[in-house]
Amino acid sequence: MPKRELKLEEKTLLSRAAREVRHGAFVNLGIGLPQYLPEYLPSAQEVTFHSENGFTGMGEGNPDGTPDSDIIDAGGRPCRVIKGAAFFDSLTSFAIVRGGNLDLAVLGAFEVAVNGDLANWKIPGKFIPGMGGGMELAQKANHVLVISHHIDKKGRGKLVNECRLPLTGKACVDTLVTDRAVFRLRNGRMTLTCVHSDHTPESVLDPIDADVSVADDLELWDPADR
Amino acid sequence: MPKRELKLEEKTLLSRAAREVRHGAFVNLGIGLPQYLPEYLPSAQEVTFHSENGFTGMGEGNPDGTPDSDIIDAGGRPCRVIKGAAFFDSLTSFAIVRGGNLDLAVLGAFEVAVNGDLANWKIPGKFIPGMGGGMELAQKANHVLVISHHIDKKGRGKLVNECRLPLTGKACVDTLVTDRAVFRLRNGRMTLTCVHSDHTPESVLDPIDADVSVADDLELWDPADR
Amino acid sequence: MLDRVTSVEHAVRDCIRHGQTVMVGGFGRGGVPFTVLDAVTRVTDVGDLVLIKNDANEPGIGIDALLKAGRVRKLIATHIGLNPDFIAQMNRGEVECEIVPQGIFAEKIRAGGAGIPAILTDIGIGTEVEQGKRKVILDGRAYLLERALQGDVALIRADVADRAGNAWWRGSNRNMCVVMGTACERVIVEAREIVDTGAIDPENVHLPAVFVDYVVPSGPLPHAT
Amino acid sequence: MLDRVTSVEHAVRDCIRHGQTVMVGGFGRGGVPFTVLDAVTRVTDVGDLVLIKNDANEPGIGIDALLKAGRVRKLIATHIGLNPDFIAQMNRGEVECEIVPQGIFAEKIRAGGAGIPAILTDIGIGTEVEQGKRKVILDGRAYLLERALQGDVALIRADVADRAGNAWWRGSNRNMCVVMGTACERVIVEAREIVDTGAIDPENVHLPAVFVDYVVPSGPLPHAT
Repeated sequence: MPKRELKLEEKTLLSRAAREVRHGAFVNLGIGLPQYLPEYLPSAQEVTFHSENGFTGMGEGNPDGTPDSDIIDAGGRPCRVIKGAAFFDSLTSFAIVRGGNLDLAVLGAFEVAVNGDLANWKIPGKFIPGMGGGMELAQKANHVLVISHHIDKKGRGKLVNECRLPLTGKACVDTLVTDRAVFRLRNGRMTLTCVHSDHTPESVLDPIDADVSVADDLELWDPADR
Repeated sequence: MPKRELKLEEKTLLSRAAREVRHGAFVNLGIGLPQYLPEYLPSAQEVTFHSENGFTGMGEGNPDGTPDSDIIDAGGRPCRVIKGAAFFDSLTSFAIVRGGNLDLAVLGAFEVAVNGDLANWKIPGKFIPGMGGGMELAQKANHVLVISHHIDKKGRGKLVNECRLPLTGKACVDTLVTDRAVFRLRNGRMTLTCVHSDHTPESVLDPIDADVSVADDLELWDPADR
Repeated sequence: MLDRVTSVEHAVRDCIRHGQTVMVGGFGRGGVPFTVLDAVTRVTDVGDLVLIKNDANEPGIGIDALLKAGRVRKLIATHIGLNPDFIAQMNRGEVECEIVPQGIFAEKIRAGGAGIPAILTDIGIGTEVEQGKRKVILDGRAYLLERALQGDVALIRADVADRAGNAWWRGSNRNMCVVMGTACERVIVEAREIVDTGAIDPENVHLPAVFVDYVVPSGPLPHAT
Repeated sequence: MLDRVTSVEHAVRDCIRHGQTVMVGGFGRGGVPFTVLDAVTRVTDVGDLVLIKNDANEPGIGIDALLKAGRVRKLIATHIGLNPDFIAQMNRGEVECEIVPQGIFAEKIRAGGAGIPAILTDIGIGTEVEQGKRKVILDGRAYLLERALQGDVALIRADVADRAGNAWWRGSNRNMCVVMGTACERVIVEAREIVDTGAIDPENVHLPAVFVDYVVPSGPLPHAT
């Protein structure tokens, strides 16, 4: 897995995202920030990671430092597997996803719309890598958790009224965790359900251009609770 | 594999049918007479048998006589596997058949019609076992060889103008070998192409109620050539 | 990974309910979950079941007890020739039976497990199999639209399972077991041998633990009747 | 069983023709038939190829040489992000590229191998993936009809193959290799290790010999560029 020094807000959103992962879950981690999630999970929690190129039971990089080029993650980086892992082919890998056996996909996003639409695979004219397994993960994981900076480098909020970029999936995002807040799809609309304790509903909602309702049971979460 | 004493005419038709099997072929043998075919093949010939319940490389019953109940043929009888065998599940087994990788299916028949239709799975009101894998084998093996007594116990020919029984497959029989002759589907019609040397075109065609043409290049075959 | 080993009684009581659709592995005797079926018969009284199984077993073994007890509403199978008692029940109109070509039977279950709502096929075209089925024209040819099959519970017998649920089959026992394990909400694997998690080489796992809910030990196999 | 081991040059000369559709295994570097691809580049001059491959490799390895030499008319893939040279070629209009969601890519190939002309799926519904695709309504919901993919030749890299063609993959190398091996008229398996026929336990064979035409030895893998 990739190793770079994370920014404080990234650590915050990963800490909060980790609370969304259930004991015993089978989880797929998208490329990028989601790949840092495992180290934020309580060690007592049993979570099994699915790698869409063909296995369940992905673990951290080789402990003795020798990369095993026969065991790579979906981003092409050598990793290792835990006891109880199973290797399979791409068919079984996506049968797991489409068949309803993947409990959670943790994905990045370019845009999340208030109706749960997700755009994360293509920026026409600029970035055309192909969706890989992203559409299946977005459409078919039992829960889709998007983790993202609240505001992008140009100061725009990731949560929007309508995606302008090509969609990965329609109405597929269940939960969006940013460095400032948590939004959940309730009655088909993204709803602010939790604000991190160093923020307020105003500091969460003011910088984003999206019509989000605020939950009656709005929670406060303290990043120090990690 | 089952062992009973074969009748002379059964030995004859098996000897002739064996000549239809190509070197290197992957072959499925239906239940009944087809299962006796292997002992009629020249020992130098490489033929690999497919068992639709899940393997390629079926061999004769256990040589030391101990049945291995974990290795059974599609009829439920213990058998063994040769070196190079592969076990798989029912999906792969029929992917081999439908995908065009089974060179030959050797099947029994209730009726074969002159257009190549085959009926071999159901006699309404009397015999309703289910078609098992029979339809896939009949429709999708690259070559379908039916072996059958020329005349049934009631004196009726197996080759008919039109099947009265429910079909297993339409226009699927390439070759019919009986104890008297060989018929091949040519231009969509079953054509008498070979007569066994103890028979004549008349003794082949007179007892059957089917409009069969006789090939210009009609061959004679001597059962002693086995 | 979670430890999924439990008693057959607990697994059966926790998973099986009246009126459910239950997939049962096996082809002939290979892969038939005799121990779990015995528990379903013995420790539950669920009925009105739809069973999906390659064949009807032979009289006296496998699903025959459930069939004889009238606890099965419908059997979907490919071949029932080895159970004349069931054929007689069917002919008396006591139980419904739907016969599907074997490879398509497997594919319908795979589709159910792989999240594919339907496939097209020409198997059965021109035979009574096409009766009542929707056709789709592709390049001028008609194909049958075969719908996916899914189940509430899958009951399958493996030869080796680890405690997490990864399973491996010997010889020709795999047949419909693996694909049924992918196509049901709950999956009970009975195994001749239960080993520590990780003891099966990950490359050789036939059914990954992600599909499995419970692992239970197999009892002795029934003798031929 | 027949001995299917030969030289890579012979296998490639015997199987690959101008204008063919060629499936190439691999995901990233795992399972990519580097030795066979090198031989296609070096000992043949076939062009106008349609390649079906999960990704476009990285510049300098795998299919990149064939792409750069203009011998590929079209690539069907799921992800091309690691080969900016190919993206540039595509943007210059020199080569066609069709992008398919990864699981559906695998399913289309499986359908081709399993004699299934098409499947229905909701993957891509509501996205640009649905453009130009036929829809079929089932229970009031629209699904995309995805056609099978077949190839003339499959080129795949296994870790172990026996002389008859039975093959086994280590770790995450299996990816698209096995399914591609089922979906093509001719199949060349290159293997790190070639063993005597029967040396792989029959239960652990990933791709049975019935699908395979030639087995050739893998050379050393390319270094990262």
